[in-house]
Amino acid sequence: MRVELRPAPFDAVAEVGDYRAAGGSPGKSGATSIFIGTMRDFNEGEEVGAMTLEHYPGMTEKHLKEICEHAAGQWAVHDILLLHRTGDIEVGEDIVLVATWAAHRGDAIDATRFIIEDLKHRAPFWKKETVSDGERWVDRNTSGYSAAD
Amino acid sequence: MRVELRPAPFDAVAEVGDYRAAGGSPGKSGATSIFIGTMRDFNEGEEVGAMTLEHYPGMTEKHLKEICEHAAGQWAVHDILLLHRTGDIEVGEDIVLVATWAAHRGDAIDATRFIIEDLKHRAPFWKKETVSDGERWVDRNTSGYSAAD
Amino acid sequence: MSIIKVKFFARIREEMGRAEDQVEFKPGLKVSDIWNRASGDDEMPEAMLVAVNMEHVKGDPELKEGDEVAFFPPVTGG
Amino acid sequence: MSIIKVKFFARIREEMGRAEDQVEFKPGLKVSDIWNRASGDDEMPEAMLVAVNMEHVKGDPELKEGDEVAFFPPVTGG
Repeated sequence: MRVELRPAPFDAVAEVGDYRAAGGSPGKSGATSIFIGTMRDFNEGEEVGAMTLEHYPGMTEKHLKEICEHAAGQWAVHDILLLHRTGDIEVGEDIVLVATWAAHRGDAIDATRFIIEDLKHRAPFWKKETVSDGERWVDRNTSGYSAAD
Repeated sequence: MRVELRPAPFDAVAEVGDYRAAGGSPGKSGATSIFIGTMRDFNEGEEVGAMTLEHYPGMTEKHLKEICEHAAGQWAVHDILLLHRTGDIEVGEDIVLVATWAAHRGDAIDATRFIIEDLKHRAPFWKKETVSDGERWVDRNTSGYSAAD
Repeated sequence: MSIIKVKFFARIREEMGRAEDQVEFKPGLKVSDIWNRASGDDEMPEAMLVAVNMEHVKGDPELKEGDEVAFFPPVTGG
Repeated sequence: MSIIKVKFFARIREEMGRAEDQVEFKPGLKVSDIWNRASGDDEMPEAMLVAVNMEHVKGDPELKEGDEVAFFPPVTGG
């Protein structure tokens, strides 16, 4: 299991590639479920140019590890990779990567979904967006569906 | 949207990387949901050495395209990449890749899950496994959870 | 001569000992007639699936000139 | 002298005009005392979250020597 905060840009897909290339038993995990969150140019009806993601050093890492351990206790997953950006983020840059490996697809998909939902609602991160007339703190997350826009 | 059968081994993670590098609008899709199915060394209580995946040329491609179009009609996804191996598959090789891009995580995750479930239950593929005492046709898919083993 | 192309897949292909048949078309020809001629069996196995022109069919539809009929076991894809 | 480390994040950090305070520990000191001293406000904002030693807390617990207290708005992570 690897859980890391990343203050600089990272390529989420390449990170999964490196992680699985370094992994030990390719025949064990039949299912890999991956979620990647990427910086959009649009949020809550306004164009967004950039974003700063503030965190609580120490508590944020602790919370992310606890999310992953909880998921590993609840579903039969073999491994979890969780990377999360911090700091100033440009449009198109990856913000979060969740990847889980399991024998079966249901366990992997459910675990990944659990982690990303918990992370959206409970992990100590605060978003400040740069919009046309300055900056604004994001007060709440969307439901995760397009109807929420 | 890209839907392809692959008679030769492919690296699912690298394919996602190439596909998104070639993509047009990185700021549009905030959410990427990916599922990768990989050849396991164990199924229904027995060690498996290799597998042959038979398909119905023409009908299989048609079915996969219909699955993706159905998903695109049901959820607000921007793009879908679906690759599926055929032929002789070794342990550790990727069998299937489903990747969906959307503005919001719920749409991407639901669409990916829908596609992989439909594909498991309805797409014209037939698995023949090589086990210790010869070969066997797989008669049914698992539920997708470890309890099904 | 107008023909119906018949295909077999997976376990059924192995049991038939071949992947394909060509059957002469006659008006009124049904899926069950094709199966009987190919297999010598009166009834189609319950678990077997049938596609006509690459679309799943239920029951025992009549065929048209140039149709392609496929017989295969339940799918185990992905 | 034993101290309590106080941290502010995001909108609350900006409103306070600083990221950190150091407060002298006294037996019986509560989270609300820390907030009052830091902000001059009698009440804690309803939407504000509080963590003691990096664990979320509810209500108004008493503090121990060496505790770290953090005040921040609802999270908007991921």
